[in-house]
Amino acid sequence: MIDLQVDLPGLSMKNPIMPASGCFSFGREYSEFYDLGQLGAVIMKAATGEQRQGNPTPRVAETASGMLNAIGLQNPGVEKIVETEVPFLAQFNVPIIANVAGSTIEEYEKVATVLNTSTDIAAIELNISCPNVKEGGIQFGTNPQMAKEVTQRVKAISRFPVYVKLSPNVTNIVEMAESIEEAGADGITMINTLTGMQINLSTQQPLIANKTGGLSGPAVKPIAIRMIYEVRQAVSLPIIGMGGIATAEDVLEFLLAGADAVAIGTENFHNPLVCPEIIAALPEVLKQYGFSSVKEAVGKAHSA
Amino acid sequence: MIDLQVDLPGLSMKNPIMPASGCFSFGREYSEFYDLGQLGAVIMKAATGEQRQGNPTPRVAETASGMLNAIGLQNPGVEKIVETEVPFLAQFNVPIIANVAGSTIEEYEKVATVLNTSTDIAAIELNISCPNVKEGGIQFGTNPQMAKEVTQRVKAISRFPVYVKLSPNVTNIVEMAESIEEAGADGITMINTLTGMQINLSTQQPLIANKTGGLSGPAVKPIAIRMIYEVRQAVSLPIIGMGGIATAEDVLEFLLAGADAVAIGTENFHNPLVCPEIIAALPEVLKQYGFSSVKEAVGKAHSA
Amino acid sequence: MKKKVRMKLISSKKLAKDTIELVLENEYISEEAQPGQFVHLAVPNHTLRRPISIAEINKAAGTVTLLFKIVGEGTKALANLSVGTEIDALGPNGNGFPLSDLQAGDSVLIVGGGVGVPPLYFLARALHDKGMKIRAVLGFQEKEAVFYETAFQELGETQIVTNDGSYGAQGFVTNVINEQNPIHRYFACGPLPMLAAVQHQLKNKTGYLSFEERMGCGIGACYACVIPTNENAGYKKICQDGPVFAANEVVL
Amino acid sequence: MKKKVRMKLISSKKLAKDTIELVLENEYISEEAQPGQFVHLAVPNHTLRRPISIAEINKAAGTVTLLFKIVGEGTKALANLSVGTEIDALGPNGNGFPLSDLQAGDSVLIVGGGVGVPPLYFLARALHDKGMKIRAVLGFQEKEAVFYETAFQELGETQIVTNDGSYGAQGFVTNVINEQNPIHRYFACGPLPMLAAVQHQLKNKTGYLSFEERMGCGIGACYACVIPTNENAGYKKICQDGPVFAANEVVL
Ligand SMILES: Cc1cc2nc3c(=O)[nH]c(=O)nc-3n(C[C@H](O)[C@H](O)[C@H](O)COP(=O)(O)OP(=O)(O)OC[C@H]3O[C@@H](n4cnc5c(N)ncnc54)[C@H](O)[C@@H]3O)c2cc1C
Ligand SMILES: Cc1cc2nc3c(=O)[nH]c(=O)nc-3n(C[C@H](O)[C@H](O)[C@H](O)COP(=O)(O)OP(=O)(O)OC[C@H]3O[C@@H](n4cnc5c(N)ncnc54)[C@H](O)[C@@H]3O)c2cc1C
Ligand SMILES: Cc1cc2nc3c(=O)[nH]c(=O)nc-3n(C[C@H](O)[C@H](O)[C@H](O)COP(=O)(O)O)c2cc1C
Ligand SMILES: Cc1cc2nc3c(=O)[nH]c(=O)nc-3n(C[C@H](O)[C@H](O)[C@H](O)COP(=O)(O)O)c2cc1C
Ligand code: FES
Ligand code: FES
Repeated sequence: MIDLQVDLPGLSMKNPIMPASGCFSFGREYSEFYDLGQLGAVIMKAATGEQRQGNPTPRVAETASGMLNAIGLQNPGVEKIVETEVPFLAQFNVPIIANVAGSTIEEYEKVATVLNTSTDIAAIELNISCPNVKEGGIQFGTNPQMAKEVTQRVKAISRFPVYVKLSPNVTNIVEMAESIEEAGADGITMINTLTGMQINLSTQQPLIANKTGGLSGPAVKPIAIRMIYEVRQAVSLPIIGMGGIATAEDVLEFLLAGADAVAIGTENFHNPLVCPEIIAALPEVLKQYGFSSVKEAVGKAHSA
Repeated sequence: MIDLQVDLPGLSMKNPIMPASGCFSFGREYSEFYDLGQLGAVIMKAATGEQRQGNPTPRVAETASGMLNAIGLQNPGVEKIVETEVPFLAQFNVPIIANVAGSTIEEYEKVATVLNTSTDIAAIELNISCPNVKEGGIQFGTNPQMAKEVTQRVKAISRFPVYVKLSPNVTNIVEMAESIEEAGADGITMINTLTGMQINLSTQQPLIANKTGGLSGPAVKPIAIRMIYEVRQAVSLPIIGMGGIATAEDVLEFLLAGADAVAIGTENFHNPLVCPEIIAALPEVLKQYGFSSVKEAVGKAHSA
Repeated sequence: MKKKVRMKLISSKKLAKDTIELVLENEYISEEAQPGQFVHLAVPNHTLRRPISIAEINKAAGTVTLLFKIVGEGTKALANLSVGTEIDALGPNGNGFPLSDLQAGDSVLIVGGGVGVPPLYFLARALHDKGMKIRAVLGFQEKEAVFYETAFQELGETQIVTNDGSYGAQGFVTNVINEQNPIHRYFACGPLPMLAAVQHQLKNKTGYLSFEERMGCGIGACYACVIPTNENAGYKKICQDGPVFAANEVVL
Repeated sequence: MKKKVRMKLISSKKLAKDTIELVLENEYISEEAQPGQFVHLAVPNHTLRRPISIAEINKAAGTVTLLFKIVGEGTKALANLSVGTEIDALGPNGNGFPLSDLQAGDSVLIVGGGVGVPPLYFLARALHDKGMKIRAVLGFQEKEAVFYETAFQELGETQIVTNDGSYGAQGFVTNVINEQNPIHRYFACGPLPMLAAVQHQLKNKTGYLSFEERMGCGIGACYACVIPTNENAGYKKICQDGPVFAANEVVL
């Protein structure tokens, strides 16, 4: 028997597999493909203080082994999410992680405050890859001071463990992780998307209406693995790893690099059954490489 | 007739296509596949002050639509390069760009000084993605101050136009480009590789002996396009673009984003004939999208 | 439960310039499909699936017909598949054209442009089976691009328009639509400018438009494929709430 | 000029556990190939080519035989190609085994391990044609992995060793090499630990070893595939200066 159980702050998970934020909406669509109760956890789409319409279309483009997206945080607002989406997900009895976004620290605080009213949430994930409108649009997630402050402020009011989602668009990912740790975060999720662009040869303009979009999918996996490896060496917070996972072998690679659990994003679009398929395949893959549990594999690449 | 001519500081090129540094050695091997005289220019493999052995193996790994490399600047040293490699390349009558690397500013200066003795070099490309041993190994290319200083110091002594090669592993590529411009650089080449890692599931250790390696190939193209687009908006230096180019359509995408010319790296390994094939295909592709010259297409994505 | 299925390629043929018709075998999709729905096809070595409308079904044979134009790498790869290959598909996806409130004898106008025509053929067959009076106006760029003319003629009055006048009437579909004709309902699918023109021209009629947008998931989970509506909800999802919307609901 | 060629797949068969033999048609490579050289094969949708040694040639038929083990995605894709497919290849690459100074009647020891065996077969055929006395020691993991035994037997004395003793002698090739035997020259190809052991055991003999390393270009341009030598030059390139090196030249 291979032990898939993973216990992280607020998250008691029967396996380390969860869908990544924004790639799973609030679960309704995937619940028509499989029983969501099989998942280790779920991460919901970003919630903001009020309803947001998001960006104009086109919002996605295909790239070599990846895709660009600029959805723009379209969501019905945190209150509606707590009211109608969380209860839907709660029936599956898996830990629910709420992804929290905002344009100001105050908006993050508002979202966290409203989430506090829910009895069905297990943890929150701070999406700090958002532009801070009060600081000229610099992303919270690319400035260690700003990241620290938003983490501290949310941590101070949230009754749930706080995971902070790191942006890979930085010179020094370790510095970001250390700021987050100092701010009192309970865990790290990484990586969010890399900023990219595609130009439409016919229109001669950026294809995505927002001009830039976030790159995800297998193309970014080597960057995710490198960053997780570096962060694992520097901080002691648990890490939920993501970025290009498509197979159970990929999951093992993330565990070895230092992830305690993983999230799967883009691959859901290609294969809506990827999460349950990986959950089914993982025990055999762990066994093949000599592990009897997920825990055993975590961080193994550091022990040479 | 489609006009492919491109004129940049020190470089009068009959077309915008050149092989990227490190992917073409000093041209001998590719000269057995085609007449190098067809190329717009050539960029030589990095030259350092003394001979370097480079890293242990494995030095490369394959990734989704890309590869990782950590060659480690193996080269015979700048003197030997000037003595035996530059004369070999000179016979093809295309502008030669020398890629300059070092561990200290003094080493960059030494390489530039020795290159000054060559009569066959057209320009130099400063590879600032090297760790600065005097500054605790921080890469010159990830710190605007260090990048500026090394550029100024080399610019002060080189008798050739100086192109600086930007590292994409930074939070703010525009800030880097601006520092380089202030330092008096004649042009920018971008992007170098993104730092990545792959873990070998069998050994459970990083596959590349150096642990991390540089990611290149089609996987990184969206990041290269985004960065070139951003830099083009901020600085007025000419840009030689690279990162994932494999087809003449890709070349057009780089031109539209703001590159004046392009370099091709990884694809040479897949197809040693890629440079002449793209040179042959480019006129038709330009025509198809309504351009009668390379110059017309440059930066077109900015003029909406 | 929704399904991810494998569709076996039974035949592949070129119907017009760069225009390929595939017949695929899959009982489930053939059984479930409604006119206006699409399948979301995986293309080997591509991250994103390609949405293609269902152009026809044959329930007896358990087959589904798709018709598409080669416009990029994905459609090129689909065009090059050899018979016998299995294609990984999601579907049938989307809502389809609303038909239930139409009566036998009702007059229906069908307006198609280019590769917007295929889903309208499936629709026209269904309308015809229900005894409706069909008039089809089909626009193409040029003579070489025309397909399904006789197929539509068997179902009703059919008029072809080409932009360059190389076949049928010259111009745009809107040139030949007569808004004075009695129409109980119109259905249109084609390029956005055509849909906007039709929506404007027939603003006093009840009609439904089918839209395209770049998709991620194709099932409503990623919010890639939205379209602005004049309802409170704002954006709706083409893959899930559409691809068919009431003409007076969407903002073009 | 060097060439990028297309090799047409004539036959594909499984010779042993996970071990595939391909026969490919290409006159140029068949004509030019020397024992020890390799072809660098493009695999659709993979960035890097795969280096595979030439196991045999048939100049009359213009064919080249390759033998490889399925170890990952690339070799799996090569194993699944259907007859008639054209594979994009560079080659013949590398230096090959030096033979010119050997005389008819010389005793040659051939030591192969696993998928190191194929290039030695091409070599053994060439040595046999020149009238040399061949002794081959071939190591495999287990009985199911053994291939080319009878082919080698036709060329000289052949001894099979398996790690688990399921066939032939049990253990490693070094267990059965007798360094007292008269050997004018030895040639070895196989996993690095085997080559190191052979190099050590036969340090008083003249020998050549053929190496593997992860490659980029495969033609000497990228410096991916180096091996440390005890010469001034330091690292040499396996793809260009090798894959065959004098046993006393390399540092293992
Ligand atoms: C609901 C729906 C039904 C469709 N039905 C048909 C049909 O029956 N026949 C037909 O010929 N075409 C149809 N299309 C358009 C078809 O999906 C695109 O032509 C196809 O995806 C292009 O793929 P490609 O790889 O060849 O082009 P590329 O341009 O290389 O594709 C790159 C990316 O953009 C997407 N894309 C490009 N153009 C479109 C487009 N017009 N709509 C949506 N995504 C696009 C691709 O799916 C892919 O993700 C439909 C689109 C939608 C949304
Ligand atoms: C000169 C030379 C000759 C060779 N001849 C043969 C032969 O005749 N028969 C045979 O079975 N194998 C041979 N090999 C090994 C063969 O190249 C690898 O087994 C093959 O590249 C693995 O590819 P993959 O995609 O299946 O494995 P993966 O592990 O998925 O490959 C990932 C990457 O690593 C590289 N790689 C993995 N293992 C090796 C290796 N051992 N050597 C070099 N690159 C590797 C691949 O080329 C690819 O770039 C030779 C290698 C070299 C260098
Ligand atoms: C369409 C799309 C929407 C996304 N939306 C969000 C989001 O709302 N909040 C967030 O934190 N991350 C979002 N992400 C990022 C993913 O959660 C994930 O970090 C990233 O895509 C890398 O994983 P992958 O390669 O498996 O997709 C989104 C990604 C995609 C592709
Ligand atoms: C094997 C290899 C070696 C490289 N060596 C160098 C080098 O010596 N100096 C340098 O500036 N860039 C070097 N690069 C980076 C390339 O010049 C180029 O910037 C990068 O690979 C992106 O382009 P590509 O995707 O076309 O390969 C190297 C890249 C590869 C793949
Ligand atoms: S494509 Fe994902 S919501 Fe429509
Ligand atoms: S593989 Fe490039 S030098 Fe050998």
